[in-house]
Amino acid sequence: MDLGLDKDERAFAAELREFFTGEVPAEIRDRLARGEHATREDFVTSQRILNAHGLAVPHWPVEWGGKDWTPVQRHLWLTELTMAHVPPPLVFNTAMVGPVIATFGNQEQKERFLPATANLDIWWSQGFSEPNAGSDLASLKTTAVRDGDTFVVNGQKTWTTLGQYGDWIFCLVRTDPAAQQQRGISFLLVDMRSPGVTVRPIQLIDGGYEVNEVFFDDVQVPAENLVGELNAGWTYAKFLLGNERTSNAQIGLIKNRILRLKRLAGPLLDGEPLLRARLTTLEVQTAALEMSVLRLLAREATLPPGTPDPDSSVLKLRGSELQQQASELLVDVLGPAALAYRESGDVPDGFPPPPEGAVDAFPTYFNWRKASIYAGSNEVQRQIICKAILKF
Amino acid sequence: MDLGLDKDERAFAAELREFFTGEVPAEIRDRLARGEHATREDFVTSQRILNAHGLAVPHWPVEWGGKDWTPVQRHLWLTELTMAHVPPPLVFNTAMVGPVIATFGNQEQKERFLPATANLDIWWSQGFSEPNAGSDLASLKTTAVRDGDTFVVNGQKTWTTLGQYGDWIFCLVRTDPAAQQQRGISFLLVDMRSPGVTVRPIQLIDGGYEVNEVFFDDVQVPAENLVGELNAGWTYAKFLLGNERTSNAQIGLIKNRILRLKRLAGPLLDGEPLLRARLTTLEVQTAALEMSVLRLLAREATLPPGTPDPDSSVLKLRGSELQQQASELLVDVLGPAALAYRESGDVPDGFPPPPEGAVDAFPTYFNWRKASIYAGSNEVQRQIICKAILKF
Amino acid sequence: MDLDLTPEQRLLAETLDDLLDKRYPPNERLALLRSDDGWSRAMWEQYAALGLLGLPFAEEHGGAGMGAAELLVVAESFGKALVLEPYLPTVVLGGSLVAAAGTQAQQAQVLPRVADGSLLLAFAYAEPSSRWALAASGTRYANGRISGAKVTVIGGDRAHRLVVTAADPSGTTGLYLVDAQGVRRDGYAMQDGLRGADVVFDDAPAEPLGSGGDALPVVRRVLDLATAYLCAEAVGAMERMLAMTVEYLKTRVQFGHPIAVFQALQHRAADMYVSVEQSRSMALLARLALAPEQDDDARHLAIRAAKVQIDLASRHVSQEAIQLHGGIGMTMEYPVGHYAKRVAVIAKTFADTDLLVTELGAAGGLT
Amino acid sequence: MDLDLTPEQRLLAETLDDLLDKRYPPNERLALLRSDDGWSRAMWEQYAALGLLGLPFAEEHGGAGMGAAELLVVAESFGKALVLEPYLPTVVLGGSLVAAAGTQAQQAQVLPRVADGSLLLAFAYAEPSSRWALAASGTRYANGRISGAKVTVIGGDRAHRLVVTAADPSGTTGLYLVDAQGVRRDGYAMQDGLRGADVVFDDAPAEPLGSGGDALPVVRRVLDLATAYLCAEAVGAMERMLAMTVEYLKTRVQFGHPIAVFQALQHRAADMYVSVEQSRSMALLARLALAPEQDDDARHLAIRAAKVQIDLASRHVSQEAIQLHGGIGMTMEYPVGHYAKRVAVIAKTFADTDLLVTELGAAGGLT
Repeated sequence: MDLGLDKDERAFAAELREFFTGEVPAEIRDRLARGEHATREDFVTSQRILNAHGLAVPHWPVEWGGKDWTPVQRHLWLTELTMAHVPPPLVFNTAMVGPVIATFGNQEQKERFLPATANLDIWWSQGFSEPNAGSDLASLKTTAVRDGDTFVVNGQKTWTTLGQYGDWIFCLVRTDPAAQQQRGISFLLVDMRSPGVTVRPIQLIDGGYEVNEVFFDDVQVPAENLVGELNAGWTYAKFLLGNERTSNAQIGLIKNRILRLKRLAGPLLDGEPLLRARLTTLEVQTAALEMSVLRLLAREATLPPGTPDPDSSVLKLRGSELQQQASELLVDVLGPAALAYRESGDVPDGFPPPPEGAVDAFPTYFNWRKASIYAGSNEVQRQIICKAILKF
Repeated sequence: MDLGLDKDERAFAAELREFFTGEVPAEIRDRLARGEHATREDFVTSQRILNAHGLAVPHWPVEWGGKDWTPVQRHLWLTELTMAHVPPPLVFNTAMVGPVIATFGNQEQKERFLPATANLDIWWSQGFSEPNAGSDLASLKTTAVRDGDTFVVNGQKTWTTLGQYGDWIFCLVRTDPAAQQQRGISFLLVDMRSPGVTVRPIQLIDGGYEVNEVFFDDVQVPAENLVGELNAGWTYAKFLLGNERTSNAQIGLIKNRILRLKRLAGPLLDGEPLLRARLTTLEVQTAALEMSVLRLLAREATLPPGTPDPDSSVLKLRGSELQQQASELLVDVLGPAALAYRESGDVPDGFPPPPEGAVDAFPTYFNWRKASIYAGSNEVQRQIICKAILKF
Repeated sequence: MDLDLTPEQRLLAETLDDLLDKRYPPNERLALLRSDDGWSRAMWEQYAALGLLGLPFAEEHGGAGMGAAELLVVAESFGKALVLEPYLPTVVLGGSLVAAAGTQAQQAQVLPRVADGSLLLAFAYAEPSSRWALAASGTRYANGRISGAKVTVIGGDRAHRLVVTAADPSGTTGLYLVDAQGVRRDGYAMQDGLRGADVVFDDAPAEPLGSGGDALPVVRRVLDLATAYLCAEAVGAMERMLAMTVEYLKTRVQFGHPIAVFQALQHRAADMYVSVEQSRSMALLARLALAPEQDDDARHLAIRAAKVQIDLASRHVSQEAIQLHGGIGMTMEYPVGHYAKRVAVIAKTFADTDLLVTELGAAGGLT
Repeated sequence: MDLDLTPEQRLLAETLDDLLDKRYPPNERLALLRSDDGWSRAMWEQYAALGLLGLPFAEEHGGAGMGAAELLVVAESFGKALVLEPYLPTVVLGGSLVAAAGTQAQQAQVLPRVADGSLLLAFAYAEPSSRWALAASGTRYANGRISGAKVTVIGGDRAHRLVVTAADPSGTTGLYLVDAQGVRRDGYAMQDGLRGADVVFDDAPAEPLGSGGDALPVVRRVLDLATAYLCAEAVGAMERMLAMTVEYLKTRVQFGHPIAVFQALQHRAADMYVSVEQSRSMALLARLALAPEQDDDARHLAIRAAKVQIDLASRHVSQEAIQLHGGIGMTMEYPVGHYAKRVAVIAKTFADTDLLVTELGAAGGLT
């Protein structure tokens, strides 16, 4: 259903689709289409191809490689890219630290970091959450104490996604311990190869290693790595988190999953009316979500950057629920074939090969329980919506 | 599924079933089976027949007409009675005011009221809720001021079920305005024919008149109508509300509805797998609820009367949800035939008669939205459960 | 693509909302509901004066020559006020069928009188055991006469002319115009208070609508339009239920606080908001699907998908609206229950959710 | 009727719970999970010493001669501790099949060695595209040999002997005993960490179990028992997930308070409690249905109904347990996710919810 797009937008999407499928190696895209995770190399290869064609950071300022696109065009870029199974440009680089540096960094920081960030020459990690600062991010405890030209950083971050690959990490650190909560927090860039930085991967219940703990033990950070003003980091974090109003819906991902579900279920659906009804209902709800994305994009132009919008919370909430439903349906489609845990679909000679989806169905189901927890848990999103509608 | 009953209990149930179907007029029971409401006369006729056979108030003290039954027997009595479509003995009489008078009333009150209450010679109404005291019952404002040998009652009660038929009303009234909340409330019996009592029926969205507002305007109540001690009414109310731990599940009602759903749906179910799956799931959940009732009954003997139990809240919560689901399914089964609002199934000559259920499907659906609101809303029940499991 | 209303459509919505805010307060609506007609002839004249009754018809037939989008604007405003007048049967169903299938002469005869408010129409298609099927079987046409029975005819109690489906001797379902004088009617309120009738045809004089032949494609097309209309109406109704609930949470005091402070209730209000917003999006999809350039099959699927979303959401929103109101929400005197009744009826009009989901699934879904 | 455990059963439960509290803390379990066998030989010896491995078998075969109820006591305790040892495949499936279908000689040969812990069994019935069907088709028996492939054989990686379904030349599904030495196995962990295998039979020597003939009735009966076992195990797992969640809510501080003060979370914990309690009730129904005097069909329906309730509830409880824990709940180091994995696997073992609901519905439901 592309009823929400006009002719030009459809043509724009088609052009991108052609580019993505033509330029990004099929080997990478096929792997993602089969439900496998992108490797570090996949991310790097793909982002560099995109960057070479000016398609890695379209939402950045034009002088730093951005495009002067409409919100809908940016949305189509992400959706088509996802639906073509292209590993997305690393979100920590392109959607998080990049825009912060471009907006609040000084000229030296921009020149030093932005091109390398766009090209994934630097792999950024995010250092926000801490063991005791999850939904309550403002209670974070990692400190950075000024000592001459350096900050000395101590503390622990957690849930650092793909931190095992990280070159640099952007952190929220407490620089004024006397100040209340959100005040006294700064936004600091830390080279992960600095002495005193330790990364410990955390195994998740899907069996994979996607997130990490990052420990800081008297880490020396040059003062020039402070972004913007001292103790103003909360503002930048809010800007960063409020910047992407619609991508949290992950509409391309959900649509991909639905297409794959239909393909894998095939004729099974004719004999399973309950399964088919759930799948159909998911499709309907996905169409609603997609149209909600377009509605929010349509008024995006009228909102100042960084303004929160309750409908952005709606997208996160529904997006995560629908992703989770899709992951449950894949388990339902595979049935008993999903029960064996396998690293790959390879089996010893003479053994029956597992059907497509058998490898990733359950791990995806378990892994995507995260969707309602991360990026502002769904409980936090409901709270944001309440605040807007109850005007408390 | 009567797997939870032993041989004696099954025989006991069968005996009651035989009595109910043999002694209570088929005309009344058939009307209820067709989804119609019992009239005042139906209630009276049926309760007097039961009372004549010692079956109206089995849970009362033996000296006032009760039976020395086990909790399971009492449960079977109510379930069989309901499943035989016998109008239940009026709950305000038999489950509410009767036990309070029997337990806390003085000898004169017992002699004056209990036999008449058991025989439905007095139709009791309940005067607890007020417009501003719903879930927060302790904030009630109706006052009773002592003036010599009488109390003068002023205020308003609401949601008084079947109050339009009431002879007497038992009220919670504030007798000490200085006392905090629950203290200062007394339990008073008021003749509804007293000057100053006005009953105003409230039409509900099902079109019927089931509840009422009751206004008290300088109503003179003899002081002898005070039950128990002055300002101790909250205790009696808690006793009354905590007395019936399992009847709130209304298991007989739900089972009746399921049987009727199956009968009315008939071969339709073969072509409607989604409908059949919902019905089957409801049956499963009803079996779970019924077994939960039996489990609570099994330990009922060990609990002092009036002790709250979180599982009693579970029964209320699930019971109301399943009743509501059953009412939705009936609408689904009837489909377009449910759309016309009709007082009865009679149509002018030559017009197609509506199928059974057409008259009551939607009204029942609307009416039973009440089930999650009344008798302690489901939100209050969740709060009770929380308190028990979180031990806050 | 511009997803917004045009300035003219927005003006229409505002005009209507203003009018209805003034003329359709809940107590007056309740009085209408209990009146003999069940709706207001005076309002009907107002709608005629505003050009609403001819909105989608050609100007040569006294219409305003507007598109489906404007009808949906009306629907949403009518949904907010829970309007009782027979706009759906007369304009959206009857009028559209005549406009789509009628001969020029029939259009010229019927549509101007619909537009000026003097003619009420209804569409009689459901039969006693047809459930949701569109094809006529028990109602038969031969030699200028119809016999049989139709049920649940929305607006059938007061309609002057009925558009009727009937099987001709070859078994083909055709459309016929029947004067209400020639039939017997059993009128009633529906579950939401709107009016309907069962109709018995006993050799009733009937005039084929248009040039004959299989009428099911045009019936499907008009029902798609009417379904989109119901979706928009339901969105208006849900918006009001949410607004009333939020207002109630903020004003109702229990345990010494407005109950809006209770987080469990807050989160449920948030979930209601989510349902309303998703429904608004699908109503938009239905509007876009009605653009003339869309093909019939894609339109059909999109509109029925919209109805699935909206039926699920409106059940959620209406049940929660009543629950969060408590007892007061169950009374006839308070408006929220009336909205709940309306959306419950909408969910069972033209098709139910099971049928929509099953047919969508059988068609391969939306992609 | 006495719905409680007997004093002996209660003692068994307490003994086991005590043992497992001591010997099965989450960190040791995690180490076992990552070990080569995936479970503990030492614990297996303990179970043998306690008589658990011969619990349901006749005393003449080294068993304790107890009933299904005692097996379910074991199941619930095992569910609480998420026990990894192959009790289900060896005792509940393999042992019960031999006890139900084997000749006296076969029972005498197999059961004492199961009871003393020296023999591990597994039941191989699923075939690559059989989904949930019980009848064998791709695995064929003739002249003392079996060829074909079985998949997802619980405990199949370490079992010494396999009980295998295979189609004989007439197409009838029979049961056969196969020595694991004669087959090829691809062992793996399942999604919950318990072990399984795919098994290829290439003219593997096989001995008919019992006197032959259609084995499906006995398979169904044993799978009913095993399904009830899984229900009880899931109830134990749910109880723990609820307890962990409640504990976490009371200790996790955010925004300056233990998060248990947030009413939205309180109500969701309450709903978890409801799900656990309803499941406990249905596990009881399954236990009662296993009483010898019940007829097979009523038992089959009751147990499958129990599984429907328990699968729905365990999905709810496990998802909420993770959600209310937040990120920590998704880590391997924290136990709650392991419980979630176990109940997710249980929900896809022997049948899925859709199949159970569909078959129950087709059978006319529970009444």
